[in-house]
Amino acid sequence: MKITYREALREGLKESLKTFQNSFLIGEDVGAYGGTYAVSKDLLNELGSDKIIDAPLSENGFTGLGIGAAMGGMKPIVEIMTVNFIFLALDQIINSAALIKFMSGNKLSVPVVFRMTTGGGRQLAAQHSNSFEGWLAHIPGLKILTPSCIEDARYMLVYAMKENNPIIIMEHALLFNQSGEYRENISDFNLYKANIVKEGSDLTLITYGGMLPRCLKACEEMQKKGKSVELIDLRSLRPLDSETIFASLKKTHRVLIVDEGWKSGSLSAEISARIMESSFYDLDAPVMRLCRKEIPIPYARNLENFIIPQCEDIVLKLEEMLK
Amino acid sequence: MKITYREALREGLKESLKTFQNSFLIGEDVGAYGGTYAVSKDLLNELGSDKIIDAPLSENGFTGLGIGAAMGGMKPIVEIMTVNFIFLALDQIINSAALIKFMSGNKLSVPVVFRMTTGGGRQLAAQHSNSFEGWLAHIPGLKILTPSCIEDARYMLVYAMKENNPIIIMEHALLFNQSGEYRENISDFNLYKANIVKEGSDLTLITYGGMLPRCLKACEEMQKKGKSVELIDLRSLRPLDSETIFASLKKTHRVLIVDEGWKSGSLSAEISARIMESSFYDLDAPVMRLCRKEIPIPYARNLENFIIPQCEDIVLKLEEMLK
Amino acid sequence: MDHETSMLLLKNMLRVRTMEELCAELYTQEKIRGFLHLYIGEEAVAAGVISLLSENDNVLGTYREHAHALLKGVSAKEIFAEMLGKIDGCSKGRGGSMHLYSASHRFFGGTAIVASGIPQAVGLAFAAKRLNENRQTVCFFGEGAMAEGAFHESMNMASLWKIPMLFCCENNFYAMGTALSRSQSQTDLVLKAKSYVMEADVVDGMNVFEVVEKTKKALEYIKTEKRPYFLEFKTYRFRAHSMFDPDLYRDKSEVEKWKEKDPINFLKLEISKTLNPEVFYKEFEELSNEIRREMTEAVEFAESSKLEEFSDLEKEVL
Amino acid sequence: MDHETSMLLLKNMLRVRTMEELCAELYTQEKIRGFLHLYIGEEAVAAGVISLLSENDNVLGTYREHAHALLKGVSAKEIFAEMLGKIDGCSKGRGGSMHLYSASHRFFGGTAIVASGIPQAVGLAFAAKRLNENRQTVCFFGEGAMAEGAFHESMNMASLWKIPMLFCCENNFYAMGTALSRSQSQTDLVLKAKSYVMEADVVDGMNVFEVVEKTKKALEYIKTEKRPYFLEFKTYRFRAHSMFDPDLYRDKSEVEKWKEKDPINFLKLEISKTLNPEVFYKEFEELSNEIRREMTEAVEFAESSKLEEFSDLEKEVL
Ligand SMILES: Cc1ncc(C[n+]2csc(CCOP(=O)(O)OP(=O)(O)O)c2C)c(N)n1
Ligand SMILES: Cc1ncc(C[n+]2csc(CCOP(=O)(O)OP(=O)(O)O)c2C)c(N)n1
Ligand SMILES: [Mg+2]
Ligand SMILES: [Mg+2]
Repeated sequence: MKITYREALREGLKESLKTFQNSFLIGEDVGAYGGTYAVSKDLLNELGSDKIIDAPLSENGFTGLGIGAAMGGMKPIVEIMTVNFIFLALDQIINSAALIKFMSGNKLSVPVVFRMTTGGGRQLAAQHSNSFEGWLAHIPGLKILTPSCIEDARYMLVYAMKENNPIIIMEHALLFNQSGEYRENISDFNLYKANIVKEGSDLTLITYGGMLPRCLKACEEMQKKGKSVELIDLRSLRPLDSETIFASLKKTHRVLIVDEGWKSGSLSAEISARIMESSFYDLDAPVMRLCRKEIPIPYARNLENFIIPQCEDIVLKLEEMLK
Repeated sequence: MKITYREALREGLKESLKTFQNSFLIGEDVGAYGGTYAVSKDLLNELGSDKIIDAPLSENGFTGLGIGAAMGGMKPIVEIMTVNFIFLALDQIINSAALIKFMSGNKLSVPVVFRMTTGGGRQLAAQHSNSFEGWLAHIPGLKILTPSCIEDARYMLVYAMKENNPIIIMEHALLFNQSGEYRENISDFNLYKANIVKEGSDLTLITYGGMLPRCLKACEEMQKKGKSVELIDLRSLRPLDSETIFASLKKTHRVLIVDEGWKSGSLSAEISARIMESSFYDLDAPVMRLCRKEIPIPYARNLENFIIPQCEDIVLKLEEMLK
Repeated sequence: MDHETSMLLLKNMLRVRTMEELCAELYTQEKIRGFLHLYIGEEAVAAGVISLLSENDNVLGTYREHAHALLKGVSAKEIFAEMLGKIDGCSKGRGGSMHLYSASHRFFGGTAIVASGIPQAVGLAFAAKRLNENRQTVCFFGEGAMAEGAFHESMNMASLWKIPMLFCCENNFYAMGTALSRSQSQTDLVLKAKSYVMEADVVDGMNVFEVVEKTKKALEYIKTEKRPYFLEFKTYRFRAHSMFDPDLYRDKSEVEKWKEKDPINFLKLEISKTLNPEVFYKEFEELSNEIRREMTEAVEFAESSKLEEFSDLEKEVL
Repeated sequence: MDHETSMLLLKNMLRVRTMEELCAELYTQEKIRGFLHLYIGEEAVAAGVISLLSENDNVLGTYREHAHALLKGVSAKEIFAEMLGKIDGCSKGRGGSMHLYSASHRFFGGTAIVASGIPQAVGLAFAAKRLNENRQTVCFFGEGAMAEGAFHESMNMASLWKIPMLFCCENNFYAMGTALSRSQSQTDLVLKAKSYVMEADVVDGMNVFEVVEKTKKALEYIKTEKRPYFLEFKTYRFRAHSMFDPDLYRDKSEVEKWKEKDPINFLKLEISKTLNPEVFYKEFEELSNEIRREMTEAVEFAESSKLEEFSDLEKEVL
């Protein structure tokens, strides 16, 4: 079945709200407005106001409410409209949601899912183009998922709902209009396993989220030039599936990581450091990183494109590494 | 002159408030209470309530006030009592302070200094033992300083006050009672240069902030065992002085990074990744990291000590790397 | 109000309306991109309030701030260039529609995080007070912003520390698709403000005379009492929240009812009552032509302005 | 109030006082470490409020929550073991003084980020409402917390969505060293609460009878009207903010004046008026002995409890 990423998210959301009796969606403009990115369009009518709750502009407040409701036996889906507003809710997420299970001596749990749009590339300027999914993967007690294909958009939330601890799902703004297939019946869905999108033998290209389509395109370009690049979509940024990475580079001996986050302290650094620690002797050349330049995102398209890695930048880097 | 880290911070704070006419200190309990860690003790009396402002429990609010006052021509020092509460103010810091200069087309600037206590090791449990200084070094538009010696405690703030952009100074809770010397007259003070605390030839040990004293002790232990470890105190986490690191490892060919932050996505990852990219062929062995285990900090001392790297852990790791 | 003043207000409101309509066009032509929030319907608020301010005063707005920037003195040229992402924009094309800045006009943004400008405005006013500068500080925000913690903390600090400034709530009854009554337990916003022990008043934001009158009173109070003041302007946006908004959450009839109160039509009617209709018609024609010229030239300027090169980006981060 | 109920309140207040005094001793002996915040002086509030709750009800406290945990049913053994960092602690020794938790007693912390428990309490009450559970939700916080954005957002949501719950502000007039009047423009906290269109009342928190009476009224309102309610308890902490606090910001004479209103002495006096002093003296002696036994045993238990091993740490993060 061919649908858009947006539709797939909506299907997954609808299924989650219908299947899990005590679930509800809370967030700004998820109801009457239909969701800023139209993911929850019509759901207020279809499912009713017990399931779809329009919140006031109170990110800290309704995030805390979600955490409390989760401790109280419900299964909330909290939508932070975009990752850019997460700072207003971050105390609740980091100092409560992520800690309470451990800190309570394993007696409480906080089964909440946070959903939010992330990423740059739409000329929304510095305050609305953040890419913090990799950065947030620093926090123990959280899981971070980045659906980048239609199937993940369709199922990640549904499977996340079955877990008993806080999970953040980051939906990339650039992907909403992508379309593709997904399987209707899946038995082997694993939230935390990286996906080898394309097999290859010369170099391992690692990415996640919004950068996936341009990485795939870059691999195809390289194929035309006779270079075989293996492409890994991480899918889960925490936990991070190092095993798949290590196995791939045992084959290719070269790694490039493409990360939309600002370079210093991005997830790409962690991946490189892990390879250093575990697979140093498998490397034929140093692991390289292609990331957002360390500059806030400007509005002007030419400037934004300069800062965020584009397909051509990836190709250039791959050529450099494979020449 | 031998004084404690706390006294040195207090001297620096006092000098900053006296020297910079439009400066003031704002934060919770900096005045009547004397500062949670007694850094601003008696300053309300000495300097008056125009200089020392007790704020309500409103981290977002008074941080925003500081940013506005900075744009309005003042030189605010905003004290967030401890790094644990920074999430409540992080929107202001990341989405405003760090961006406004760039986003305004370089026409405005935000000359504000944020001070805060950081770190674990005092049995304050998960919500009060965070170490986010390395993590925050991800954000362009911010500078992050971690005074770990008496001289830096004494002067970093004073020099930071001369800068025209937002700077965060992270004072480590474990260091307050350390004492030592500082030079009265300095001409070569550089906020952003890493410091070689101890020269050595067998391995480069890189650290910052609260981990410094135990790293120094570990080096001394190693010396007794005939191993010569070079110890680098980063001092500034953003910008990061990669040059000093690269130069050192050209000599030693081995690197261990000790970082109080949780391992995944810590600053240690960035350092390892940079070495990978720039000095791969200088390495005789993979760069290793010793960090906080990826667990929230528990209250019980035995558990806390298990999670945060101790001197013995460092020695063990060094022995392993140098055997 | 004398004729000249009324005509000036009318002119400024028309400048805003014309500019905003051009923005919509440019957006359709894909020359403006990203988010675009129009002020059409709300012009009397910015025009009335800012007519009482001088160059010296501080103004802070939201992402719906084109009007405020223009009326504070930023040229239409710089604004259009900004929205087209060009180097001659007031933020060098880096900010776009939501981030107009002008240090020289003391216009401090243009912020796209709801309510985040409010504490900063408190800080600007605090600095003005402490530096003994003779300037007012005026902060605009929507009624939706009042649910944010930042609003609460700011109101408390401003009142507690007697920080002279004007809080201007542009209550257009919706925060994106969420009606005020669906998001706040206390919909009488003046009562909300008064709970911080702050003077407050409500204003018909479609009537520019009332806007001017009540703002004048507020600014005088702020100057003499050296304390903050809160004004709620009841107004309405005639367009959708942003160019992305399908506007499904309110009745067309509600929009139409508000359009009957169009602040520009209202003012035109009021002025026309005071003089010979033909004279007014002529004056109005001239005004419109002048404005059209100003705005067309501005757009031309913007279109011919260059894109920023990459060389300054990195070095202007810090 | 009947004699039995009064004696039970007295007992519970004394249990808290005794526990807290022992904590101070253990802190001096360096057996309790980290931050330690004592409730001495404020006992009537927790004792009065929680006396009206059942096992089923939800309670959330702050870092000054030993009393609330104990009175909600968590055993002194588990509490002391927690404070000594032992495996038999109610949070396995991982939380310490500031993070007492007990799922089985529906005691949800023990949170050390000021005001962060408030929205969570709204969520617990929301869940109880939506799941049609017959339980009350009570949230305790200090007056200092009311300056936080989280308070504002929570009050609005609770009132807007008619979430049945009790907000209990323990107004001890100081947030660390900052007096209420130095941190909030509106010091009448009941007015503050009412600005969210919420029922609210003020209570003499040193008089346990009044605490019980007004809380009862509030809980009945919550049950019948299915709406939230706010109570301000005026009280005072006799000790410093925490064991680190040099307590330089308030006059000794102020502290002494409040000590004259000691809630335990007040209650003893009231009870003693109603019966033969010797009978009371005897009853009181027995009570004190019983409590001393309970607490001594608890400390012994805690001291002999083991430290947690490392094996479960990593696997219990998620
Ligand atoms: C903190 C934050 N949350 C959410 C948003 C998304 N958002 C942008 S405008 C808006 C509505 C604001 O409404 P209001 O304050 O009434 O201003 P108006 O748009 O009506 O002028 C929302 C929810 C945002 N920009 N910032
Ligand atoms: C968000 C946050 N800011 C600051 C602190 C430090 N702090 C701990 S308790 C406290 C005072 C709180 O006062 P109040 O709410 O009145 O409660 P009380 O201690 O008087 O019971 C402060 C400032 C904190 N724990 N959390
Ligand atoms: Mg609005
Ligand atoms: Mg208090």
